[in-house]
This record gives sequence, C-alpha cells and structure tokens, in this order.
Amino acid sequence: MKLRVRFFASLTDLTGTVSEEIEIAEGADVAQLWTALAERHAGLRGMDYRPMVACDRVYASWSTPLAGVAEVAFLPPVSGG
Amino acid sequence: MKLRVRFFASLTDLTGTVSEEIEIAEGADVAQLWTALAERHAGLRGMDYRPMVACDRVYASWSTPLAGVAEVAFLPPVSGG
Amino acid sequence: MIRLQTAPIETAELIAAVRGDGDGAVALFLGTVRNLNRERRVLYLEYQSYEGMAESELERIVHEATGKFTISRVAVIHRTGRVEIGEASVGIAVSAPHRAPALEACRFVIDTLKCTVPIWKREHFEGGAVWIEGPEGPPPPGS
Amino acid sequence: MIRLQTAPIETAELIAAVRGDGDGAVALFLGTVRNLNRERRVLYLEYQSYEGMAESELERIVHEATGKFTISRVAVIHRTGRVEIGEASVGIAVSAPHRAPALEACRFVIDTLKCTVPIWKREHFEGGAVWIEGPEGPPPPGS
Repeated sequence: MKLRVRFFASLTDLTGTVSEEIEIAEGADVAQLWTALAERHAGLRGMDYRPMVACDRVYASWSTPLAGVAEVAFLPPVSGG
Repeated sequence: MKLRVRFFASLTDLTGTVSEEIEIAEGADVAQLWTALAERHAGLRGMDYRPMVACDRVYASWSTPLAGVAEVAFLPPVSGG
Repeated sequence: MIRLQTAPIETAELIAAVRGDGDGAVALFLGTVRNLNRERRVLYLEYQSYEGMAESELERIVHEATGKFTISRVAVIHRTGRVEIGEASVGIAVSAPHRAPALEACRFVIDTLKCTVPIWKREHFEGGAVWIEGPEGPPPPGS
Repeated sequence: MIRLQTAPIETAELIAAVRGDGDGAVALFLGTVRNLNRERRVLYLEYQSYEGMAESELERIVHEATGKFTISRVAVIHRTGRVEIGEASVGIAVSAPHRAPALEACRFVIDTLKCTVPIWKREHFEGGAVWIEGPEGPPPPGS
C-alpha cells in the first residue's frame, strides 16, 4: 500500500525532503515504516532519538498499524511558543 | 495643632464629607483623633470595624503619634482592581 | 509606568511600555467590569482613589514584584471615575526573559493591588448604588 | 478563535475574541522573540508548523483548559514563517468571571502548547541557522 510521509524541522535536513511517497507492506506498523525510511535516508540512521509520530494528523505510537492511514508524519521535539 | 482629615468610600457617607480640618492636642495619636471625630460625626460611632489609616499618604497604625503629620486619611477596606 | 486615569485603558500602550528586545514573554491582566455581581444586574462602576497614595502604593508593589521575580518591567493603569460594563478597570503588563515569572508577577501585582491600594468601587444598579468594600478589619477602639 | 498566521499578532483582536460582559478578567500571554539565546545574538526566527494538526492540537488544549478551569473563552494565535526580534510569535487570551482561573488557564495553555503542538522554530544568527528542538525522547528502535 502507498503512504505519504512528512518530515519536519531537522528531519527535513536529515532526509533532504519535506514529503515523499512510499510503498509499504499491508500490515506494517510505524516502526517498520521507519526502518524502510532509514534504508532510503542515511541521515536517519545516525539519529540518537526516536521522533514522535502522527498518523493522519493525530499523535500515534511506533506500534500503531498503518492499515487505512494516508499520511504519516515524523515530528522532532516541538519548539513552538 | 491643626490637621486635615480625609474620608473615603462609605466613610464619606457616614460623615457627610470627604475632607475636613480639625484642631487636636499636641501629642495625640490616631486613636485619639478618631475619638474626636466620632464626637463630631454620629455615623462613625455605629461602625462595627476600625478602618485602616494613612498619615501623609503612608499606611500607619492607630497608635501612630500625629506630631508633624499634615494629613490623616481613614480608609475602608479597599476594593480596587 | 504607573497611572490612574479616567480614560479607557489601551492595552497596546501597556504592552509597549514593558516590551524589550531581551524579553521572551509579556503577561497582561485586565480586570473588567461584569454586568452581574451577587446576582444583581450592574449598570456601571465608579472608582474613587486616594490620589498620590494610590500611585505610591502601586510603586511599592511594582518594586516588590521586581525584587521577588526575574522580570524586566511592569506597567499598571487603574481607572478612576465611571467605568462601563465590559471595560477594563485595571490593566497590568509584565515583561520578562521567560514566561513563568512574567505570569507569576502579574498575579502577584493584581492580588496585592486588591489588598493594599487605596481605591474603592461604587456599584451602581437599578434604583441605587453601594460602596463595595473588602473584608473588614477589627472593630474601632472603644466601640 | 484558533489561528496560525504569517501576519503580526494584534493583541486587541485576541482580547476582543474572548471578552464578554459576564467576565471579570482577561489574561493575555505573548511569547516574544528575544535578541539573545544562549548568549548568541539572534537575527530572527522562522516558524514551521504541521498545518491542520497544529490547529487540532490547539483545539484539544483549549478544550482541556475549558474543562479544567472555570473560564469563558480562549483565543490562540501562533505565527508561522519569519518573526522579527521583539514581535510576538504566539498570543493567548483567556476570559473568565474571576482572575485566578484566567491566569492559571493562560499558563496551562502556553505550557501545554510548548510540549505538544507540532510547531518548530529555526533560529537565524550571523553566519547560519539551527532548528531549535525540545528535549529529546528515547532512541529509535534498532538504533
């Protein structure tokens, strides 16, 4: 199945993109998606923390299954305000 | 010695005035001034609390001596804000 | 900036009076006139102040706040005379490098102002008016 | 009112959005851009947000605040894009019948916003720029 992936803040520097599409196996979860993304982007492999994740604009966890999800966003620690 | 006395809020209703002059004995304190005022103004005699007092615009106590003081103000519980 | 005035309070003026380029936070408090008090419909309020002493008490409070909290500047404007429903009777602005002390100092200034600054409000309602006065002290000597 | 915008924040608009005749208090918080951060001179900040999710997280926070405190209305505006030194990057206004919940809810909204709303700032200084990111979580799985 096809997903849109969004990156923010320093993750856009590490991946060189703000958004991309990826084909992922049915039944995959967020952690498996991350592994696939880390294969594409060397910058993600050196990260020393695990970013927050949102599925269709709602906070999710790394074990959230991706069935029915259209957009997954990886969110570095926020710094608004 | 001569003093100016100021009244505020409900004390102006009880005395019918916002300000008056009074002649008081040298060496008198605030409590003695109040007694003299209560003789003039029946309204003050029925009061069930003792107002705050300021001498020359600084909070004082009922035992503060009045030597050198030009203006004494009696202040009901404040309600600004 | 500390001021008593009969004109409406401009919040932009309060904020401009405290804002500095080294500050990360501005906290503002407005006390506004409610249309109801103890279930009575209020028409408007009228504020009386002890001119001179009200300002010097406010100066004292601002000085105390500046010692107590890591803040940059404080501005206070209090209305006198008639204040309509919905208008601000008091406005307090506090700037600080960081947010917590700005908000805490703002709270300290309004709480202390309500206890010590010689200002009184008279509530006007349909058919009359009463002085609103804070919690009462002990009875006068000899009473 | 909840809004992300590139234009400067008008505090009068925030206050007007929350003020009601039954309210005795309005608390306002402005987060402003400092010219110094960790002893480095800052030129300006640039805010990035996750559009849609930032607004819905703010809605969630305002809903939580309204349940937690006796308040009337909350308005939040956050800037996106470039924000100059001294300008407000965020403005929060809270109205309430009484002052304590207005100030406490204002504090709650800014504290929670800083932890959960998907907005990031990039600090621009002489010779470069860095993403400012909050305290980090645990390492990614398999790392």
